[in-house]
Amino acid sequence: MKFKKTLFALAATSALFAGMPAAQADDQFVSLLSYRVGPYGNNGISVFGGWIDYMKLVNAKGGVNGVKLTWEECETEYNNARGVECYERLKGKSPTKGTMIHPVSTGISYSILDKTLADKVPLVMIGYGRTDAVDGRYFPYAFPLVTTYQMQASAMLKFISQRLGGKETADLKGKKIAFVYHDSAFGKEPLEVLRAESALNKFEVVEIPVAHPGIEQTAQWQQVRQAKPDFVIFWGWGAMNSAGLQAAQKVGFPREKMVGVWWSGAEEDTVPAGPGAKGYMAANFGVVGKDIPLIKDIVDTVYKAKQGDMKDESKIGSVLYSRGVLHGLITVEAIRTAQAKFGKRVMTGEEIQWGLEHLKIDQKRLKELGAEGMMPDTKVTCADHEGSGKVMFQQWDGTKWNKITDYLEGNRTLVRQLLDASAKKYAEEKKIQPRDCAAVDAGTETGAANKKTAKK
Amino acid sequence: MSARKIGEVILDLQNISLRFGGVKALTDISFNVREHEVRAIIGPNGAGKSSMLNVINGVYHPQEGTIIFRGEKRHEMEANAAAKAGFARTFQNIALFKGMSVLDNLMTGRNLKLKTNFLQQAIWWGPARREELENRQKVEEVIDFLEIEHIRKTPVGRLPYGLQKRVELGRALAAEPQILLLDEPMAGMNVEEKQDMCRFILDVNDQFGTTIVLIEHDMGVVMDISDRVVVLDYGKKIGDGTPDEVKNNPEVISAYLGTQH
Amino acid sequence: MLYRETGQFKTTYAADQQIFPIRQDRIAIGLLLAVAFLGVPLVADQYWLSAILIPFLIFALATLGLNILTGYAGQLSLGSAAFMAVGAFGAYNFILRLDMPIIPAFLLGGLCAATVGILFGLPSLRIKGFYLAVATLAAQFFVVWGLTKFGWFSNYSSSGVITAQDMEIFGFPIDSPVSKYLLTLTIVSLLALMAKNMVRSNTGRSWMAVRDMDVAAEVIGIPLMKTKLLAFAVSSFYCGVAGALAAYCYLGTVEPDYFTLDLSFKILFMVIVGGVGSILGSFFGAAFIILLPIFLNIVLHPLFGLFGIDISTAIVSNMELMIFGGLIIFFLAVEPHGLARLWQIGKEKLRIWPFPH
Amino acid sequence: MEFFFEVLIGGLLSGVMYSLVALGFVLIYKASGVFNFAQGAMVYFAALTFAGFVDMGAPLPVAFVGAFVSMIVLGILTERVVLRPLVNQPQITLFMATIGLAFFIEGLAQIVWGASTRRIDLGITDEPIPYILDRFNMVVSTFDLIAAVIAGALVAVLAAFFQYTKIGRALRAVADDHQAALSIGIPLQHIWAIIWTVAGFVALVAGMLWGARNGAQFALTFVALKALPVLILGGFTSILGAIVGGLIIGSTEKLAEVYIGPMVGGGIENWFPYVLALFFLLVRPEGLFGEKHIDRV
Repeated sequence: MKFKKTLFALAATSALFAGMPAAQADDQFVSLLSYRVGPYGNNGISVFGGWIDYMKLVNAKGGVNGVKLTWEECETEYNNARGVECYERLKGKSPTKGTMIHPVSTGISYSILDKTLADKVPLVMIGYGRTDAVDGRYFPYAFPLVTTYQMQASAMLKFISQRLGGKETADLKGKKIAFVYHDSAFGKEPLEVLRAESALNKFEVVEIPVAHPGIEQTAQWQQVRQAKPDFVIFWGWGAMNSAGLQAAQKVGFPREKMVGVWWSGAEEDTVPAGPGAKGYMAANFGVVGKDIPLIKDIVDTVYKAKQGDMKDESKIGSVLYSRGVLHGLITVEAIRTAQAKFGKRVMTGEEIQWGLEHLKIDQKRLKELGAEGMMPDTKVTCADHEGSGKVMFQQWDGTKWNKITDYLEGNRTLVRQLLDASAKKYAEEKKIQPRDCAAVDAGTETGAANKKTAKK
Repeated sequence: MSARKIGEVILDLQNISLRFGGVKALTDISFNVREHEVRAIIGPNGAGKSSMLNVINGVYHPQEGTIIFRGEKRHEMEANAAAKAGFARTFQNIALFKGMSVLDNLMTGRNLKLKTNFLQQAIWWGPARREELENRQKVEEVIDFLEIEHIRKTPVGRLPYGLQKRVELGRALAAEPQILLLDEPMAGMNVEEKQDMCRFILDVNDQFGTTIVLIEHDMGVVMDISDRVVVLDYGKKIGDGTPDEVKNNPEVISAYLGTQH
Repeated sequence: MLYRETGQFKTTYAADQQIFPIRQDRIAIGLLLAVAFLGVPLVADQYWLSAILIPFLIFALATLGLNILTGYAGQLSLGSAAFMAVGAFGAYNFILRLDMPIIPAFLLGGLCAATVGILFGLPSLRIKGFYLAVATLAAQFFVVWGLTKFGWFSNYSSSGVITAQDMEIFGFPIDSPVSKYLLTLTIVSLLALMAKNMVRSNTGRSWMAVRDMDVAAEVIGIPLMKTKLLAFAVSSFYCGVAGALAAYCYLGTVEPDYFTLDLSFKILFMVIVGGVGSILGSFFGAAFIILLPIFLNIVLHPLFGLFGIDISTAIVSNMELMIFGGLIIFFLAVEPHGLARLWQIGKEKLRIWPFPH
Repeated sequence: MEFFFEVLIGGLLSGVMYSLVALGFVLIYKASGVFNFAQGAMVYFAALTFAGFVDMGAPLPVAFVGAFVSMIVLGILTERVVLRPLVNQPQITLFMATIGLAFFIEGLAQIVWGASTRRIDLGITDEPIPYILDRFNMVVSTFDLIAAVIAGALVAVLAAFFQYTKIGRALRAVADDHQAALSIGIPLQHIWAIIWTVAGFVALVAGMLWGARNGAQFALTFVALKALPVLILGGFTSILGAIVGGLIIGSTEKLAEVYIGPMVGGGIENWFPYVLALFFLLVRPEGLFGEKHIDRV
């Protein structure tokens, strides 16, 4: 029967491509759930380009303590179902099940959260994803590293306050802030913290959702103009960003009073908006540009050898490219940290989980890597899977992004309350008991597994 | 001629007028149909014959007029209600379900006889299966009657024209109708096929006592098999009576001389 | 074992009405089910189960749903994904709020989808063809918006994402890929059987009658409104259950944005490629559309590698779009009944093999 | 009240953009009875091609001609490869085929030009007109106004084309009666190829304007879907209908977003036109300017 034949074919091809490890056993294989096409492909090209270039640089310099990195890309198109398929497919390619996974998509992060836990592969979400996973007690294998959306939103408020002549978030009292956001999981993530902050600090938030894909925003920006806010927080992604900047220009709203989330503050967003983007500000992890020693190093080593991943070399050093480099950098540093404990060989997911939970990247280390200022000091612990929570701001001058503030930190206490509540709710739904972080830190309990609460 | 005894008037159409926008299709037409008779509607092309059938079983809704069926008076028929009341019909341009087999077309003709609901049918075992088998039996009788056993499982779209006509008659018969409306059942057939079809129509009328209203162009056939004939021209009635009466009606003759080949 | 029906005479109508009238087919389907229920769980690894077989079954179910509506009842819909969404969120809320066992929750989720389906099917009474397609687009956008907008549906989760609760049936936990696969397989097999039963009895004949010629259908007593709305309801029910299965057995977490127009198109493609108006074709179509991208990814890289060309994943994905589009046109032009028809032709050839006629 | 008018005018002007896309649908539907779902993909393809040529250093007119030639090739290929094999198929089959065509074109566009958003600079700034801003305190975008003028000019050119050229008259004849068209002596296939080319031209103009407004990017295909409710309102066969329908959809969706949106949480712009079209269908299935269709048995 045809179906039987198909099954045979399935089994045969399965052996060919899914079951067989593609990587040498002595290489550290990294699964790349990349997206270079689809609605956000434009952004993915830079992020994954930077990431791959960094790994190529590390390999060119002898690998991670002699261990070479290998990787394979699987195109997700930013689509959850394909992300799941890619994760499962790449998992079989190496004994380490893909080392650690950065989906670079909030949706895919959610979809593979349980799977990564079951497979004991760390799920790393740098600046996106399931943010209540900062509580490592409930999410041993999930790491929303560096800064969550909530901390970022809170820091933005502080930034806005300073822009409006104040100092602390409390100085926003009586002001009006418009929140123009992508009407999706991603865009709704900071709503809660903005509402809490506005109640706490007595300012007004006007929420203006933009439906996907958001390339037509005339009505929304007319609403902004009508509301006459003191500042706009712009929370977009992909096509929505340049369209929003152009719409702001169209209604004459000053871009100097707009601050974007770090997924709205890249060259991919500002360049297509042309002159309409000048003066616009956005959050970021750190400085960007071609002058950073690490980026120069990549150009000199990788691109001179014609090994670079970016077809459009003008994007090297751009915001998203730098973010990709950071993905690579954090991956490698986590492996290195784990190697320091377990030995200079290929690390398993469990060992990397330990590495991530003891990851410490400060400016001194970054300077050694030639990446000073590219990200805030980050120190991860069992209880704190975020590690930093800080964010800096940059402004577009018409041709490039310039750093305009030092690292700012929002209202950590407030944000953590919200995230803790969310993590607890999740634990209750899933019937998970928290790990004892004191014991983990003391080394008496190494296991990263959670116990399940007894069934009722 | 029908061997059956012709009964009372069961269908009475009074002052029917039908318009499409500004075009008058039927103007003030009245005639009746008696039980068990074979009633023919004739007239040149565009005379409004098909429209008349469409009014009778509720495909078109006349602007004016009254339809009395078995003593029940109404302004217009509804297609569904007509089917329930025992009307079945064939169409001038065959209206079979082309994607389905002959058997399925005929089974569909019996849809009103099937009483199980979709859930029972989804489960199949039990009432639905029993009912399906019982009705299959009936449909096979029709298939036997029309001598189309060999094409039972063939999709109707693949059949030649003449057979399609026969299948369409079969679908109408499967419903065990009281009144059968036939719209040019013999159009485009050769002599042999026409003879077959005539035989089927008369047999139906004979064996089941089905009242038949038919539209036909072939005058010979009409005169042969019908009990009474109504003649339409330009949407108006110009004659009504037995075949002989109609044949000698001067208005009918002039209408036909002007248009008939 | 020769594929012959010589000597197999049907002596009763009941025997003639079987789903698989040829003995060899019955044996084959029996074997297939045995392999699916017993063999696959033994040999398939996690990748095959959770990345291919489970989604294949789920999409086959959704395709079946759309095929009932489009293939059998002739009503084109571009909103299948929306009905899947209703099923998924419906099931989630029944389990969350009423602490219901999963099977009834899935079925009720399907019923919710059926209700929404009837609502958006109402315009079909007045409009046809691509007019109706545009109307179903309204369903697609409106439903996704509603699920995003009203926090109640996602239990006020700040991101709008729902996480499937742990599943169990009679105390037996459904947490491994194998158990999820078996659950999906059971539900899909049963619903497929029921769909086959419906389409071979009066319900299905009425749908096809409406599809082939609605005026004639009305004249022989088929109530158009009831028939069309029933098609919408049953179709949406199937999509709804598929949506619930997607949330619980496949993805684990879903947000309304997962159920995009693209997903609706994908299901439509499965119908066209598999075979419009064929239950078996729904399975073929789902398998084809799910396996094609994976196959391309695996084959194209080495293939181009032979010529020394290193193609990017982006090009592969775009070629996939082009191949999808091309196949749709190809099937519509050359074989409107899709893979199911090719399968049938193959079988007929086999029946008379080795003689050409 | 100023705000109301501001939203209304903004909506009408973006409606013009929908009209442009809808116009392409109408042309093809009129001439060949094909409901071309791929029109949006054609807009995207045209915009990307134009921007691609510009990025390669071509001056605007050269890029325009280059993109137009590409659209001609695309139109002719579509006729050859898609329409000819599907001739005499039911409309719904053709409709589904054009969905396939849309996917094909989207993939092709991205293989040739890449997935990146490309900026199109036509040298028109997208800023409020200062005079209106000062005088009435209303924001009306310079760009949108010029785009509306271009759209108007395009419609005038098309009208002249249909009225005064031999091909144009033949096309109108085809729309009315395929048999009659044959008697003019132009093969039906040629006419189809021409009409797809004209639709390609319209797609190019729409793509350039949309691209200049929002960047030439994949999401354009999504916006083009809005042309569907426009057509339902305007009727499938009327150029005037496409224009009026576009204006209605553009203005009502913006007004709904601004005035109804806040009551239900916003973001209704995505579905509002479809639901509006749905209700409209129930009242007047043939559209504002479409021809009434009677089922004959």
